[in-house]
Amino acid sequence: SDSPNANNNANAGKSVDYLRIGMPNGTQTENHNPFAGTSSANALGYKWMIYEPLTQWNPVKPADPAKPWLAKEVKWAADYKSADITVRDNATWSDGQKLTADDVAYTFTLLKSKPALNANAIPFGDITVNGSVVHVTFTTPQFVNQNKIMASTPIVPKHVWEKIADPTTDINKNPIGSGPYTLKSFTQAGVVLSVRTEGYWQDLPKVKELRYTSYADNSAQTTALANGESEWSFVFIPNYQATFISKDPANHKVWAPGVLGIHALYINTTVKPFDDPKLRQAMNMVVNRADIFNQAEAGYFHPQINSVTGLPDGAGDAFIAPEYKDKKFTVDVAGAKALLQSAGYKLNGTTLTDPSGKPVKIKLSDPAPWSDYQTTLEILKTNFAEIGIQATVEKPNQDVWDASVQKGDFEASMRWTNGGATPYDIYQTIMDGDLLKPLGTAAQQGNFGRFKSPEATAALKAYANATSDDARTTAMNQIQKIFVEQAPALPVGSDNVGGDYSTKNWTGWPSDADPYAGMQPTQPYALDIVLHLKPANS
Amino acid sequence: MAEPVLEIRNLNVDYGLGDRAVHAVRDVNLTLHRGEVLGLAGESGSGKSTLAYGLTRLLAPPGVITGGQVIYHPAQGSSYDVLALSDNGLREWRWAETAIVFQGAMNSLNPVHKISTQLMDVLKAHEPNMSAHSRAARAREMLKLVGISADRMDAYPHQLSGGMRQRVMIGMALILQPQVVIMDEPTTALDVVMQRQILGQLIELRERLGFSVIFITHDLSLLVEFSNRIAIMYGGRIVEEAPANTIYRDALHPYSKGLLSSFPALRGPRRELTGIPGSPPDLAGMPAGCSFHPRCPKAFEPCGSAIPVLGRPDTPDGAGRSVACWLHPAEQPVG
Amino acid sequence: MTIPTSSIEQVIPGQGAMAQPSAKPAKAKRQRFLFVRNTKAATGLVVLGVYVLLAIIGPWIAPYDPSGRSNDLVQGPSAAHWFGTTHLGQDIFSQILVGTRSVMYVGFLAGLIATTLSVLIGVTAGYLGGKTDDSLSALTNVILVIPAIPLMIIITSVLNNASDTLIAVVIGLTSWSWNARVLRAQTLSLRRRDFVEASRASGETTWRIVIFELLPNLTAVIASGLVGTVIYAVLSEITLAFIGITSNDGWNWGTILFWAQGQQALGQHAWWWFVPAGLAIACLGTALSLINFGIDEFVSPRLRSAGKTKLKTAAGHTVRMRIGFTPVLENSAAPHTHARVISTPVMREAK
Amino acid sequence: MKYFLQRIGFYVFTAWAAITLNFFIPRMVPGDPVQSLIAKYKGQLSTDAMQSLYILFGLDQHKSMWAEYVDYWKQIFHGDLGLSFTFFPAPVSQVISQALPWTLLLVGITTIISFLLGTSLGVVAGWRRGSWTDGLLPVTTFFSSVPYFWLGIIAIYLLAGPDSFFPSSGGFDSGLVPAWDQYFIPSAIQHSLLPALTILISSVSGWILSMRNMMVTVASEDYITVAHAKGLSERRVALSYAARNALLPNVSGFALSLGFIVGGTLLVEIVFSYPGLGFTLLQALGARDYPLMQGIFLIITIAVLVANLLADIAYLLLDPRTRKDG
Amino acid sequence: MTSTQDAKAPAGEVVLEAIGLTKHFPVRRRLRDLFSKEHDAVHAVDDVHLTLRRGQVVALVGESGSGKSTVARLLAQLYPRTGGDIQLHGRSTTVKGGRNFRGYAARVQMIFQDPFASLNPVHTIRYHLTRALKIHHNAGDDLDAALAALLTRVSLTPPERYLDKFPHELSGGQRQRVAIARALGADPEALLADEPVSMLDVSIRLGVLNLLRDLKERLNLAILYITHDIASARYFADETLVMYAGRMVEGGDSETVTQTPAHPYTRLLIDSAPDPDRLTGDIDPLEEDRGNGEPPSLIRPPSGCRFHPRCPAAMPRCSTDLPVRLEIGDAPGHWAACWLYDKAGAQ
Ligand SMILES: Nc1ncnc2c1ncn2[C@@H]1O[C@H](COP(=O)(O)OP(=O)(O)OP(=O)(O)O)[C@@H](O)[C@H]1O
Ligand SMILES: Nc1ncnc2c1ncn2[C@@H]1O[C@H](COP(=O)(O)OP(=O)(O)OP(=O)(O)O)[C@@H](O)[C@H]1O
Ligand SMILES: [Mg+2]
Ligand SMILES: [Mg+2]
Repeated sequence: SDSPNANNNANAGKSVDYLRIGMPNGTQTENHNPFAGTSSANALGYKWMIYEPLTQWNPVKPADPAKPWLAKEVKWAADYKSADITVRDNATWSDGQKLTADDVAYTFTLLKSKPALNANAIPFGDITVNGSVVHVTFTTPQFVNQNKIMASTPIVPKHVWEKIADPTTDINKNPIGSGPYTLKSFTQAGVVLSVRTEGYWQDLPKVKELRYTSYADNSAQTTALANGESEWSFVFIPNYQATFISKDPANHKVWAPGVLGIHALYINTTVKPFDDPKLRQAMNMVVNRADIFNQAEAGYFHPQINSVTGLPDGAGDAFIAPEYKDKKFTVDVAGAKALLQSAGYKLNGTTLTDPSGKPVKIKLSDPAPWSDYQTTLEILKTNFAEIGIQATVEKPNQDVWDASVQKGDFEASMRWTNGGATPYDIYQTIMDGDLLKPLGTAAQQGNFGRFKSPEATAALKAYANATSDDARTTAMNQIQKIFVEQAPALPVGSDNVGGDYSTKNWTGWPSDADPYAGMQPTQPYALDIVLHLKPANS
Repeated sequence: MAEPVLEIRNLNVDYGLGDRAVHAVRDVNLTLHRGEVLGLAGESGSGKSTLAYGLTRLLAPPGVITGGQVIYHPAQGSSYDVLALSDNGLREWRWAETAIVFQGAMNSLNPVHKISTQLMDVLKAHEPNMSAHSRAARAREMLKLVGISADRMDAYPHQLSGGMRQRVMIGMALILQPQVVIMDEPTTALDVVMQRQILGQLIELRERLGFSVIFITHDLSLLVEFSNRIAIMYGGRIVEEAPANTIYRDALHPYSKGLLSSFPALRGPRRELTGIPGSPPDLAGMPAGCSFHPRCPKAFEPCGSAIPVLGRPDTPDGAGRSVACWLHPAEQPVG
Repeated sequence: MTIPTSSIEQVIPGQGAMAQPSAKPAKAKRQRFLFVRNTKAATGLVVLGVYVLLAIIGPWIAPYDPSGRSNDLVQGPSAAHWFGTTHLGQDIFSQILVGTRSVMYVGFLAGLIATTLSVLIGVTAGYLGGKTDDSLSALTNVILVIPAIPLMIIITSVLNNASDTLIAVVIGLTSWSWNARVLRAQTLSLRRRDFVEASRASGETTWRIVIFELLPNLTAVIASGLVGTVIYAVLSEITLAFIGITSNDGWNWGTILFWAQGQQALGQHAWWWFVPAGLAIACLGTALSLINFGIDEFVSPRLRSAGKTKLKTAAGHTVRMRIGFTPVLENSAAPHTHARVISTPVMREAK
Repeated sequence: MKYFLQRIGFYVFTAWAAITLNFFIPRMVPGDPVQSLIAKYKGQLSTDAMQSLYILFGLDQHKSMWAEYVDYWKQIFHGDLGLSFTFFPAPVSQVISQALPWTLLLVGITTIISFLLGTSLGVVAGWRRGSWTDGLLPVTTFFSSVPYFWLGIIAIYLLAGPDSFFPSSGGFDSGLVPAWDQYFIPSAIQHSLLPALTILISSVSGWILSMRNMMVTVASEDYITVAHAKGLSERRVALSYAARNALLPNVSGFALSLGFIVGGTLLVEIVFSYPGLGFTLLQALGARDYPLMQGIFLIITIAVLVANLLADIAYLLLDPRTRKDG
Repeated sequence: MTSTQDAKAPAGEVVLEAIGLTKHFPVRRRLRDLFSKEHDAVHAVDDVHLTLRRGQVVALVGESGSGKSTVARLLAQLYPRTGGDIQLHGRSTTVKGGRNFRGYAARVQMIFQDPFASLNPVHTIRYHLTRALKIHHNAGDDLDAALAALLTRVSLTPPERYLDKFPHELSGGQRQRVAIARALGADPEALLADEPVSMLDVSIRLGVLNLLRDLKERLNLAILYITHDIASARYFADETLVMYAGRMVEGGDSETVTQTPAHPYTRLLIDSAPDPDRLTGDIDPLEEDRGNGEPPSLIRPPSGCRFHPRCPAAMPRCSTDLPVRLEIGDAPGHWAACWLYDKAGAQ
């Protein structure tokens, strides 16, 4: 039969040689453009099975050196304003052509010339090729962006892409990449990739076929995971023990390592009396992060932040300043009360009044549909009540919320920070004076709380532009000190690169014991994971 | 007198059940003879239509027949009680033996089917062995009989004028050559000119085909002109029955008299019109005794207490007529 | 979404056969009681009454603060929590009780707004006719054509922090068109009735004719439309809340379902989180539908499910009342009333 | 004919007005697609990406509303609906064309079945009043008062599961490619059963009720009595006389509901993750994807109008009275 | 009271006069008409002359669709007229709405055919009558007394028994009396009665007609009595006018018109009326009617005399020339629009 579905059925009796990956991203439209954030290739993550980056970087261990991938070696200049990339010589495109340094250079040139595709806004300078070495320069130091450039830029074939009239609006119908998989079929509900037969530069994966399914929403995805219809996904599962693990305790697993990107309660520091760091510190002291972790984040989703620096356990460990090494958040109501008293606040029964005698009230807001944030706010509300701060929870709709947060028209709100290879992104999002916009003007990039601290701005700049590790460490310690003392935002939990998976058919997944990669199926390291998988019954 | 074709014996019809029932027809006795036109008159709500539908069992819920018999004498074979027929028996009897023409022809014809379909439906149901071709031929023939050209066969009811529709209904009623045709105010919606044309045609057909007609209307002058015998109904009962001329000239029941003196004559001397005082009775709360007595100018003491029986009056020319009035107590009840 | 299922409305589109405000007109006072005597309407009204009562006293009798957290996370129904608890330990019974008010408020406010609009537009179009009719009908049709739920979603997101009132207004503004069409058709048929013409001939002004002559005759249709839109509004509000478009604070049954779905209650086998709200909606909807049936039957008594339809004949058989075959209860020629034959004629001439 | 032309004028006007509204309404919505996208990916998409997205979507250049409106009409006449933001750079027409068949098949077929079933039951219930069919009404009314989505969720809970015959989501097995073959079709049917059942249960009662009421009304018409008087069989009277006439007013209701197919089933599609148009619309709404929203609204509008046109034609065929002059 | 008791008495003062009254209802245009200049219209009423005098009843007789009701509505100013003039006490009046219309309505009132439909089912008799009085400020100081007087005038006594009833609680005859009372509430000079008894039962028709006659005499009203029952015109009206297909065909005093009809159509009408004195079965299909008994299309009415396609006495001239009013001469004021009586043309 010439039906595309024929072999699907033929496999029925045999052992499973495919992996079913799911994402709760709704219906998809055929779009394999690896640069478009809106493409199905990006939403489901299969672009990383077709296109490969130059290096593989493990966000769970951000300080570890990146693993060479399409690049045999990447040499950065000390000032991180240029890099020499030696391209591997045994890689081929799925149409049989060899992958060369020209392809890498072409990819960078493409990003440089098309700001629409340059999602990380990398300031490319000159890009030159010398044999198998690509020399790239940048207009500013790229220390904090190094992995965005090397480990999260998909390299595309020049011979294919230079024929595309407008790469920004092309859906890349027939994707040709260097990865071990090629596109087999696309439907709005799912994508099937099949493994290449030859020409991949390393051993082919054991998984012969990747079947991506896009579920309508979290609930459908969770149901599919619980049923076993889906074997790998990244989705928030409320009460995951009951909903997911208990359905097959031997095989259903969740692993959610934290990364350098956090979720925090942004406080608008222009609103009185919250411009007072003492008040913010006191608030920070009563946040019950364990409750939030367990009730709002189902005990896994946003790993609880313990370090007072706001850096997550594990991924952040390497960056914590010596003075804060063992300083952990604890709920300390008495301490907070004492602190407030010393700062001139008075607690009359259940109401805290500021030095001017006004009761302290705060409005916490987040969009209604974000149930974990909503739950977090509910918990924060009761936490703050313990020191007499009256909090109310508001649920504006998402657009309104987004606009008001950017314009500084809010009192406090749960939001995420950017993430990256270093804590720089976290602190920059919260404290960078360069991003500071007057109230009423949208601050798109960060510093929503209008935190004004020239020292923090300078330290952040110093970190990004430093040319030595020592200089960087000094700057980082300085940043952390300001963050801890000023408490511009109250860190709650970290982002995770987690995933929900099943070991029923495939084993070899990363874990606490062997954290060789993150766990999200849509990130560059997903390919690394697939390459690690082995059939369960072998 | 000719032999009877339909005998109604003590027919009782109620609307509803139990205490709240409306007794719309009570103990009606009436005989239709072969070939005659029996007129049924009476004011609105007196039960004329109920009687007609009751004897064919076509009353819609909540109508129920609470008693009586309707004996039918077919042209050949033995007589039977229509009210005792099975559903299928009744279906066979309907239209083949007794057909009905209703007041509004527009409403009697199904608006979504061609008139040919509706004509042939009857044939299909009653003469299943007939070929489609001969059915069509028959339908065409009937239309011609009532003066409609055959090319209107495929017209829809709304494409015909009121008069044509009524003719179609008459044609349809005669298509199986029934013994009895019941006509419930067949021409009230029509103009006098049209009315006369249609009735004229009907009388002609009756002479040719020999069926009997029960003709219902409250237009007494029309009735007197067209029927052989007239029965007058009041409050669900028949109060007088007599040959048309007799009633016209000498009605015995005060109600009949009143009716006859309430319409003006077009010809002849202008006569005095007296009419009937009062208003029609409420069937739900019928007065005791003779139901007409509250309006009756000649009421006297038995009228309020006892119901007069319908029977041959004690007048000299009482033969062949009957009346239910204490002024003319019955010598011999009918039924 | 569900199209309100009032038969009056269903009947309209095919011009002609419509439940005329009965040729035998509303037996005004006495019939008003008759309406309540209709079992369906009565049942519906009683249930609705309970809901209204809960809407009023719900927040007071709720045993817990509906948002209050406790340590009983996702617990099934128990003596302490009749309908169980949520992932935050909130009492679902209290949420249902407190939520009733919002549902009823939005339902009825939206119903009132939509009904008012439909009366204004439908009756005006129907009565005035001509150009006014053409343009109002066009407007009605355009609104009818635009899908309502997406439109509501868009409009509610334009208005930030949609309060219950705003949501009700939005629902009201987007859901009048069907009733307006029904009312226009009804008005058109009423307009040609003699009593309208007669009051015009006697010199009444146009607005008086519309308000005092036409509207009272449309009450059944309007009431039925109101009830229909209330059902529709309740379902819409709950749907909006379910997909996360909701008022700032406060609870309604849709919010409960929203949280239940967000927390994948059924995946956790927390059926108690889903079931009460769904049943509450269904019962309210059923009650309103019953009232509508009542109205329909009131307007056109034929629609009443035939009361007693099985009869016993004198011979002891059971027959059913049906069209075309009138039941015969007794098949004997014996007379029912006994007319007397007077042996001695009483002769007396009346005065 | 005259009737027909009048109707066509009506359709043209309504289409114009609705399309114009469709153009302006989404533009009233605050927020923009980029913000929505960033929020949607909640931290997965860095704030740096924002500027590149504005450029990508062409939102960095400002045009007057009027110029956009004119462009919009030009596009429509060229059959071009623009590029979707959510699925950038996929054309809207592509997004719609892959979602539409699912909706049409699932909801279309279900609506038709519901209409046929409800109408037949309504005929029986109206014709045989006082029989068991009267008990049907309260039950179906109850079900029709339940929100679709709730019924769907409960159905998934009770009927779908790892070992169940009913899949809980999607339009077909993952791994299959839409094709007219023996693998895909059964799978698609299997996936559609539960959503179809849900729609059926909650929509059928409306048809039963309206048909019943029309039957009751028609049953008291004179021509029904005449049909009985003619001695026709019960079947013939019930179907060819009563039901045939009672059906007429329901035809336009049916047309309207056909029109609502596209827009009205949003929630069923959401609950069952059905890859149809309603679900796509919700995504578009969430993402402030104007071109996609407009495209879908356009389709819905056209669907409603076409359905009404069909109803008009059906009326023309079913009711000779409207056929007045050729 | 100055009214004349006898129909033959000299006519009273002219109240309302219609001169050349014409009404065409436009027909919705079809596609093929878009290109033609002519607009189709129903010629419902053409060139009607009619005079209502105090204390006199004028009957307007004709078959269904002949335009009788249209004439009444035109006279009540419920329709704008296409042509002609309506003169109230010799003054031309055109009122469209507002105060003028009220003023007109106070003098000319209309009674509708169907007493079941012309009273609003949701209002009591009291409401109907109170409105009638109040609109025209005839209530005076004592509303109750005015209401009682009104009901007594139409013989609904005692008034209290009827005041708080709803229309459905009354019989047809009583309802028509209420409708008449409502018209009288305006204290009009002219009453336009559009088939006031055709929907009533035979036995109660007479009562209503007698009431109208009584009112005419007592209140000196001018009454237009529209009917299709020519016999009742004879009985009730002083003057009878016959209409056919939108045009007047014959007129004169009632007795003359009914006993010696001149126009072939009137003759057809009278011959068709049921006559109890005729013998049963003695009905020949009318050879007097050449058509099938149906009136012509009013959109494209026949040229010349509108009756000519059906007329047994039609002459070639009838199909081309519109007949004018011609005196018959057998009685004063008896005329017919028929070429048969054109002495000059016959020669
Ligand atoms: N469905 C019903 N329920 C209750 N009473 C009814 C019903 N139908 C008819 N009636 C009553 O039965 C009585 C007889 O009605 P019927 O229709 O037989 O009168 P009729 O003599 O034919 O009058 P008309 O001349 O107006 O046709 C009336 O008083 C009427 O009110
Ligand atoms: N509003 C209208 N629009 C169009 N045509 C009309 C209108 N009213 C009446 N006609 C037409 O005008 C003609 C005269 O109608 P009218 O009602 O005056 O007749 P009529 O003599 O009163 O008839 P009937 O005896 O049936 O009451 C008819 O052909 C009718 O169809
Ligand atoms: Mg009758
Ligand atoms: Mg008229």
